[in-house]
Amino acid sequence: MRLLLSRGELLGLIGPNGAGKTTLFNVIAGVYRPDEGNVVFQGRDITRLRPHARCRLGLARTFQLTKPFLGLGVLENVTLGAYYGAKGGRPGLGEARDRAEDVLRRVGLGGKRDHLASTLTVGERKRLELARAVATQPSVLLLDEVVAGLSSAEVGEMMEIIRSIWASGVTILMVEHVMRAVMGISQRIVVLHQGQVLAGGTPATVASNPDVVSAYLGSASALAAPTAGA
Amino acid sequence: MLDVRGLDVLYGDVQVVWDLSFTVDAGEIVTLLGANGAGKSTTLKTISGLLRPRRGHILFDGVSLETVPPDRIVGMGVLQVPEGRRLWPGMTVLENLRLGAYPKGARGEEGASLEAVFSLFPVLAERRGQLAGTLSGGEQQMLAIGRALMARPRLLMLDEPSLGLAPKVIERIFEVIQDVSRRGVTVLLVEQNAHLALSVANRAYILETGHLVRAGAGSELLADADVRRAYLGV
Amino acid sequence: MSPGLVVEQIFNGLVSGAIYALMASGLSLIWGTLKMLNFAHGEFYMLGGFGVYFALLLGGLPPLVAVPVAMLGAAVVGMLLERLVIHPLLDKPGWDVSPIIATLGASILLQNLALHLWGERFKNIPYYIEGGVNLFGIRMAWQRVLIVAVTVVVIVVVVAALRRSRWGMALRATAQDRDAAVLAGIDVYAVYLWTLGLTAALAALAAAMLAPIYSINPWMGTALLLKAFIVCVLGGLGSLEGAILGGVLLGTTESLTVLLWSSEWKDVVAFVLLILVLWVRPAGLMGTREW
Amino acid sequence: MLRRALDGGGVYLVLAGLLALVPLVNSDAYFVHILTLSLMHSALASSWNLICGYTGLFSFGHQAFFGLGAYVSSLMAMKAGLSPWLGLVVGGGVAAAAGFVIALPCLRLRAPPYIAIATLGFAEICRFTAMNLVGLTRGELGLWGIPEMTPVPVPGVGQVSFTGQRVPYFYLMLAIYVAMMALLYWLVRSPLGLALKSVRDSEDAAESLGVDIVRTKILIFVLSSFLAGVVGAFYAHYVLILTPSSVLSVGVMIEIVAMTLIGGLGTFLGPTVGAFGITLLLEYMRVLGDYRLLIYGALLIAIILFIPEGIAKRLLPRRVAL
Repeated sequence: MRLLLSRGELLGLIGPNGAGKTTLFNVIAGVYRPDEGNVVFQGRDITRLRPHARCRLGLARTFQLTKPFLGLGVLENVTLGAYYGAKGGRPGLGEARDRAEDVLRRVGLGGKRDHLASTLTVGERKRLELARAVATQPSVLLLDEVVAGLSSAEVGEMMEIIRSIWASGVTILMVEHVMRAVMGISQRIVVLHQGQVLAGGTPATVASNPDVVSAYLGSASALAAPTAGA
Repeated sequence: MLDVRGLDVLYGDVQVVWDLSFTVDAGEIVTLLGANGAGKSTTLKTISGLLRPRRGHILFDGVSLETVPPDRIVGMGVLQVPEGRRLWPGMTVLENLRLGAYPKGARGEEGASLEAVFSLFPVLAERRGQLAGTLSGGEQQMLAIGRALMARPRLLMLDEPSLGLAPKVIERIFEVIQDVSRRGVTVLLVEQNAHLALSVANRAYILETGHLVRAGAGSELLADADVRRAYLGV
Repeated sequence: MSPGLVVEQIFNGLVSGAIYALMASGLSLIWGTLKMLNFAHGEFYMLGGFGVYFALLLGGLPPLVAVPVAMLGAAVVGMLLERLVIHPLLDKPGWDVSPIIATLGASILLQNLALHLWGERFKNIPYYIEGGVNLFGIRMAWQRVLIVAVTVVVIVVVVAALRRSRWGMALRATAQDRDAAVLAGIDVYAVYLWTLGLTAALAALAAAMLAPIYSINPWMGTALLLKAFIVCVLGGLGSLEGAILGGVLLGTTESLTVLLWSSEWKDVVAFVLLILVLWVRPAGLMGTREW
Repeated sequence: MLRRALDGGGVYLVLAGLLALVPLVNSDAYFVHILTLSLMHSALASSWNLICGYTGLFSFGHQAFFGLGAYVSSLMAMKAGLSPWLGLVVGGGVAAAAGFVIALPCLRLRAPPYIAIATLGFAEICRFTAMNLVGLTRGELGLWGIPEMTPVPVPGVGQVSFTGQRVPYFYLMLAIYVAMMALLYWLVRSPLGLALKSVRDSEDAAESLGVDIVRTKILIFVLSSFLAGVVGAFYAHYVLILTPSSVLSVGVMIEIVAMTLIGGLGTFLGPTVGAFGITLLLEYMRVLGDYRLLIYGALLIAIILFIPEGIAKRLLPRRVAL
């Protein structure tokens, strides 16, 4: 499989359950090593780099099930990212904290900076997760189901935040189940099915692609079609 | 038979089901549809007692299930075939099936149930001594269904039975589901493959990010724009 | 060094290996089902020793009755431990660590309770069978032969019960996939309870068999518990076959160390082995959960 | 003003100052001895709290580093004539090196029970080695004849001798304790402190945000071991006799765990609260003294069942407790 993410893009990666999205995501983020093939980032082969090194190169990620540092304050959570994950050299602690406060305001958590992360609601945790990743000043941001479990209103807010991060020049790859969100925001969509790229293109072309429709809805023809793998 | 009212469920600390109500009558095949992440599996887990609702009621034959221990819920005849089969990979096919008859009410009829399951899935009889972990995906799904049938279910809940299977196998699984239904078992089916599910279901409910958005008879939903929206967001 | 001496030492290694296997299989069963380390397991062993002592000498029971009585007593304590100390911690955050601390507390408590109740004087019981056999110039005490024989029989019975009985299958099912077990109508909390009872009885049996050779005292479980941990890690935590294999392996390694080097350093060799295995192959020799 | 001083760690200085005054009020040798022991336990438990409470690595072999510090410093003083003052540092240094060695296999282990077994195994190796090297350590007979701390000039007081004295040892222990707590205070508030807590709360997330968890874990094993080694060296030159079971046995670890847990794992003052509480309780209630291990056992169960967060978090305001 080959997936190319260009600078400045906002790419949505979708596919039915078991399509291999999460596996692909983890390979890019450095959690798994691929059996074959390479991950190339800005012309550099990073296949063998550990996650922290990828982060320092400018490749940040969020987790589907949020993993906040529960024993730390909200500001501390984000400061950690701003301090340790910063692309290029390590900033001073003061500078990192300023950057963290700035990012917290951008995701609408400014008022919660002194709260313990364990006291946050789900929606707030999702935004904290995002803020931590953004604070590392990534050139590429990997978002793993960032709106899963949010109410409709929260989904809308989150989409606005992501749009503004993208507008500030960050390339974004998002894996997403909530179609309304991913279709509404992505520039380009790639559909995975059974470990392979099934289709790609703008949200509108993908949604009207008959292969995609049958992969999602299933159909009488899909029953007869000789699909790969079982 | 099954009456779910105003269910709110949190998974970890993520709310995935919001104010969900639906019913399943005796003898029906009812399906819950929706893209992944819509809250279907969570709903099944809550009915089985693996998760507890934050709010709302689950009534089975008028008995409230929210505080009944999960093994007793199974004893009442509410069986779930979980997503991803969840077999015991280090046990043989026969052992998996025999343990299916673990509920007290089903123990006495273990022999008869076994025969019934083997007649439904002859391949399982052939592979009875093989470890479950070494079966193909389709055989594993058959074993998972067979295991649930060993418990003499009254309500059979299937979570994504078609997941990752070849079309031929899927076809076979859905024939079995209809067969089981004809033998008097009520079926609650969770599926991503909407065409398939709607083709066998009497009624369907459509979930979108944990909310109920549509309910109706199977066939009429197939052509519905809401269904497409729930899955594809357009 | 005569070949007879080597064989004799290997046989002695098998004797301690059998005891290690009994202890370690209990720890492994608990790890398999509950995913916890039981630091009070050595105290089941200690209670088994005192149980058989009292049943034998004070109760005047014959060994054939005294040993099962001791096992039963330990099983009751094990089940009480599960209900009172472990059960309240289940399904709560911190399960990685909380049962370690709780069972460690129970271990100290039981050990010192025994000390206060029964004193620190070492107690001895007579061999169940006196004498020995001389095979091709190799001396083997009947008591040691008995240990190996009983252990082999008991382990075969336990493995058969786990394989064939409904209860045993429920236990394996719980270990392999707890949620699936629940969905099949298995009361996993009952499984946990019986697992503690069974493993306590196995530990008590180990003590009852070994008591005529070593003496009985409140601390007798501590050193053996650590050995049993080594055995579990060698064999792979959660693997019953691994526990048996690991037990024999450790027992013979220790004997050979005694033979080739010195008895003082056999424990050091054992713990070095532990760390090397953890370093090179953390899953152990048979690090699967299939048993 | 006051609030600011409290936030800035002033409260700890005030507490330390009050402790420093205690021997002036009551210089009873036994009483001072108990205070010294309490401080020593506080320091030891705090060093374990760094690795377990702050970094989340469930080390169960801390006694190894305590014992190593004690034996190394004693033997260096006895066999090589090394000054006990240097022994404090050398003992700590050897313990730190041992911490580095045991950190390596632990890096691959993520499950706390595995880390517990690995570290416990290492501690047992140390114990058996000390028992077996009879020519060097006299084994369980006990290493005696350990030199006391040598006299040291103190400005304003003159030459201070430690021979047969309790009070100077108390002040030395207090100085070690204060220095160590100052280091910890600074550490847990520094970026490294953030990194430690992030490893504790989620290794995956920490790694994804640029924290090198391998380096962090090794560093904290080394530092925590060093501190335990220093405390061990002090202990050796204070009680003047060592046996493997008094400094290298699981019993030492159990005391550390009980004290830290009752005070509050991962809280700054928790280990101190627990150490003083338990030490004073057991020494002053003689009746209880006979049952001390029984009490440890019951305490561990009671804490884990009823107050898993420890008492420091309940009794002290959050800012002080953390």
